Amino acid sequence: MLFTSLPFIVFVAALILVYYAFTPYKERWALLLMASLAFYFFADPRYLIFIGVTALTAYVFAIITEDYNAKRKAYLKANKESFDTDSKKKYKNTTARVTKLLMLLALLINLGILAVTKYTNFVIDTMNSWRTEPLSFVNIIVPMGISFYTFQTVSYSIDICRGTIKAQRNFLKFLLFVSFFPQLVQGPISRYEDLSQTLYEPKKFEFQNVSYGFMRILWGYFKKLVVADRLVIALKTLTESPDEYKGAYVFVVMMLYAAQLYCDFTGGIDITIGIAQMLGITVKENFNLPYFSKNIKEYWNRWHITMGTWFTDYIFYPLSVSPTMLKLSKWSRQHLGNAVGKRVTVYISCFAVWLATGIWHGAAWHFVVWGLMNFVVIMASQELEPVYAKFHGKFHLKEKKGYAIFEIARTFLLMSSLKLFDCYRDVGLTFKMFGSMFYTFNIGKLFNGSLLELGLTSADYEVAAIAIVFIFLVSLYKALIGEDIRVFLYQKYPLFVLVCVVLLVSTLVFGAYGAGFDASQFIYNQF
Amino acid sequence: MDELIEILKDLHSDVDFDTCTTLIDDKILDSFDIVSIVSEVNDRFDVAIPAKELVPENFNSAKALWDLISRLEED
Amino acid sequence: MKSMKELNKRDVLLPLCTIAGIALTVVSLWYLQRLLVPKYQRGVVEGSMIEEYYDDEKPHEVIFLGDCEVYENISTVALYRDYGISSYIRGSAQQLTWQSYYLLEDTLRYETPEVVVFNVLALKYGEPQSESYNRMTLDGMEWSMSKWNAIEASMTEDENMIDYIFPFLRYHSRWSELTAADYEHVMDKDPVTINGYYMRTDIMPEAVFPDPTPLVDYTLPETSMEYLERMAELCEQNGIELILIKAPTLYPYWYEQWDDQVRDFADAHNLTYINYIYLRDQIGLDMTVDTYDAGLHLNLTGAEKFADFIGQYLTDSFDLTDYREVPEVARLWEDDILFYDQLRDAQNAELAQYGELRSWGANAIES
Amino acid sequence: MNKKFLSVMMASVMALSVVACSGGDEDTAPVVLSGGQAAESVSVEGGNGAQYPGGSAEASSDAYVFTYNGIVIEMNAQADEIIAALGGDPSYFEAPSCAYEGMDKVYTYNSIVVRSYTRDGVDYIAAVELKDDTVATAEGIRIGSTEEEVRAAYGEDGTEGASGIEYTRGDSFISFIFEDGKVVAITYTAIVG
Repeated sequence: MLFTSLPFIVFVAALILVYYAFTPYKERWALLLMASLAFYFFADPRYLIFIGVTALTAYVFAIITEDYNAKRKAYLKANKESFDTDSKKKYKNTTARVTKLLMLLALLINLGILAVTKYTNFVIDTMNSWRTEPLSFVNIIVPMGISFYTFQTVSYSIDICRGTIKAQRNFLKFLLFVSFFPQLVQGPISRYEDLSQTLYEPKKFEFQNVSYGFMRILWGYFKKLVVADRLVIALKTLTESPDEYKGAYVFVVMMLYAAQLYCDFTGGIDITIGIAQMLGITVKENFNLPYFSKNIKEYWNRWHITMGTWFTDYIFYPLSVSPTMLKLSKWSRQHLGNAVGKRVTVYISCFAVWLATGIWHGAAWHFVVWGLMNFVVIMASQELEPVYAKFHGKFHLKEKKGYAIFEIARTFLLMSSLKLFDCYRDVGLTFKMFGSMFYTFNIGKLFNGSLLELGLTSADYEVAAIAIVFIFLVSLYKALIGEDIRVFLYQKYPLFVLVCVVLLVSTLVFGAYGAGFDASQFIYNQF
Repeated sequence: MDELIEILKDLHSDVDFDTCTTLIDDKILDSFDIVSIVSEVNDRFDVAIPAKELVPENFNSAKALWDLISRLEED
Repeated sequence: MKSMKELNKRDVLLPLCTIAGIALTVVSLWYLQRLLVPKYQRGVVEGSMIEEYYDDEKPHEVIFLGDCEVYENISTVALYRDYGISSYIRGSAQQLTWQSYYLLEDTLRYETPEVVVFNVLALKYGEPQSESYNRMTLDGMEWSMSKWNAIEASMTEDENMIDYIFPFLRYHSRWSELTAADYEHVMDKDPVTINGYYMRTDIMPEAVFPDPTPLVDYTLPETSMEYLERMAELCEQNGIELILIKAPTLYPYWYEQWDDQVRDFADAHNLTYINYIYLRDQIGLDMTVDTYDAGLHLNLTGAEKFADFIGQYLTDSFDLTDYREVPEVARLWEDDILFYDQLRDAQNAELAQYGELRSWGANAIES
Repeated sequence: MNKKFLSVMMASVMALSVVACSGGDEDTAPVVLSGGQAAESVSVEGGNGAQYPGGSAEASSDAYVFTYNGIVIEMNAQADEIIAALGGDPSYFEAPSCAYEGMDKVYTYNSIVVRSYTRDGVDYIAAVELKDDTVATAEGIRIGSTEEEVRAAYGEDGTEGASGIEYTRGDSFISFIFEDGKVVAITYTAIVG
């Protein structure tokens, strides 16, 4: 189900009404669970089996692990005297090993389901490229949001193994954590320790919370409907006939897609977090003004944050601090010199992270290459840092205000170029199109009215441009003042209401929806 | 402790690690730095910091990091 | 203490502003909806026809149902002027049989006529045809179960009920193509018909029509015949005489096989069916002067001749009131006659000046 | 073990990406934009109520086509080029539909009649009728052929009507009218979605 579909909007409105008007405070989580299961059921009843199995696996293994650990610990405590330091260590190690084994088993099952549903056809397709007799594709359903909820359960299982969280003993409550419906469409990937704080005992009705949430939802719809769904029309035209639209058009694609993806993705997250906030639940932020980043690393700390931290916490760190890697690091420093040796582990871990990130984004090679390109760019900028430092030592550009803007623009252009993989969806083609920007000179074409033949009228471009400027100004406010503009507006409540009305009405009028505009799917829908 | 500060200084010579308590929160140390620190600490103190300890609370200040190392040494 | 007071002030302010915000939203959306829906005032005026009925205060003893074969071919004013018949044409572009049925239901909510005349051409359509025609017929209907059912029966695959309930949702993207007429007619619209009759005074002689395409199957669709059946039942229940007619125009082609089926239906249900194609001479139609679009539809002279012919039949066959003798109704009709004559004179003046109509018809379609 | 695993993985990834790159060109045009999810087809017109669903210009490849004097006539294909190519001096008739929602045009040639319809200002082929036995369908059926010949050429899976049979393929259908077991009329008709 899409955020922009009418049934979804009605569903959420009805839920909020029932939630506050007819549901006792203590039972509100149960209503959320029912709503989430209903959401899934109406999308496709078979999805329930998948999400149920995944949740049950993580739930059961967590309890077994925790009970086992508690029992071992209690035994150790009770028989303190009979252990010396060595045997105590040994006993503890056995506990840790079994715990780890249990975790791996849980991960195997849940990541296995994800792998089979999402990647079987990808593997077959890849194999077919060298097989003489092509294998036929299998018809597997890909449950909505499987990547999101699988990652949530994986982090839960790992955290249980690490002992940093307490297991949820109520299966239904745990199921709610896994299936909480607003985040099944586009994320974010919540951690149990974060979400559980408000999920089971949400805040009571608070006017401010509900107002903030409501405005946030409107803001999300505004971005999505007025900008993203409008620009997607021109983007489709441009990317479906790459031979026709080369050179300067590729730059147009870059710019349009940067705006489209940003509005679509952050808009979706706004809707998710807004709904949660209206329900009194706090969901972690997923974006922090990514286009104001001054370098790639910073960009990835600000874009799709919950995914980035997930990969850092559960792949990058464990891999780089694993005994094997530490040994490797030591060895390479001894044999390859300090400068190279220090980098080896980081490089390998980072490579693994970006490979995984690429694959996570979609079962296709262009995503893998996209991920690895990110790896290359990050490593390159890491390596160039000393060069930069030298440069800045000489020229003192860094203190100049304009330099920050240059850095922001550079990062934005770099990241937008990488996004071309997602536009053209083919590795070879993407390189070809990117190259054409430099050898096909047709800038003049952009000004002879050909942009009006992409499916958008000049009025469409005007509306999108005004909306983008508006979105930029709101972002700028946050960047400069350091505070959400809602805080300011809420203090002047009549203004707050007025802004809501303007947002609602202008989204309804200027939104690209309904006959003439088929609502396009959210980008991260089947991730 | 001094040795630890030395490790940190190697990474960022321009930071006052004795007083700073927001190394992570202010994004002074990034994930690459943390991995470097872990591997240096492993070398010099023979202490393996497991992944589960790689949380902001343990890396926000040199003091916190030192406490972590001491705690792990005891185990 | 001061903060306490402020808190109280805010306690009042918040709900008050919220309610004001909701009210503001509703009012602006209501206004914008009126602004954004197409006005059908010039050129394509067919979308205005259905709603004009509700403004007419006169009683109507004869109701015509059907597509352009009724609303362009029968002069309601001629029927009144010559026979005192007060009639209304509930016609619309490509009105489908179920739409005619529900329009009849809708009409019965306001009055019960003596005679209902249904033009049979639309029987050939068994399925919804196009959204734009649907809109022109359905948007103008007042809300009732009949409208709901009419929409349900008419929607093409890509249409939604919600878009009919809130036409705003369907027309919002017109914001970039609004014309002066849209702003001018937000609140009230000019009449485009006289009791449902759409006048044209220009002349284009009837052409030679291409031969009809033979069909594999001449059976009229079940759906439309079913609604015809329901129409007959509804008329019977309400003591209304239902008359089936085929207008005297030759294109689109009306196959003999269809004619036979309608005749059989009329016989079986004891109804009158008159195919005026066979009566063109008796009507006195001269298709070199009585049509404005090469024979597809009649112009004013044709529509008056046809009205005269039908009027004679209606007067002879049924006991209809001569409303010329009913002062309060006659007074209202006088206004219509005035408008009718003015419209005719205006069109004729344009014809004299330019040789063609510029403010009506295809030339008046603004982009 | 980790290291070995990684290097194997790295090598295979590189190998595969080369495969993927070289195979890239055959994978024709990218179809969708947003994520792994197919975006619905987006039709563009703002629409003031006068919007037609579809009205696609391309005939599906397997649809029946008719060839007249070497000119291929496809249903739902743009009409102006075909009419120009057919040349000659057909007798012409046009009929606006109610409320000017389009214009139906009829071109009558010696042996065929071509009809077109209008969508958004563009004419498309609506139908072709075969008038005499000097022309035949691509499958060799002409006026005067027998019902058996039609069934032999087109199969048994047509839709039977009281006076003939219809075969649908792609976005058009062909219909044959029989009288006394002989074909008396042949028409190709576009299915306008």
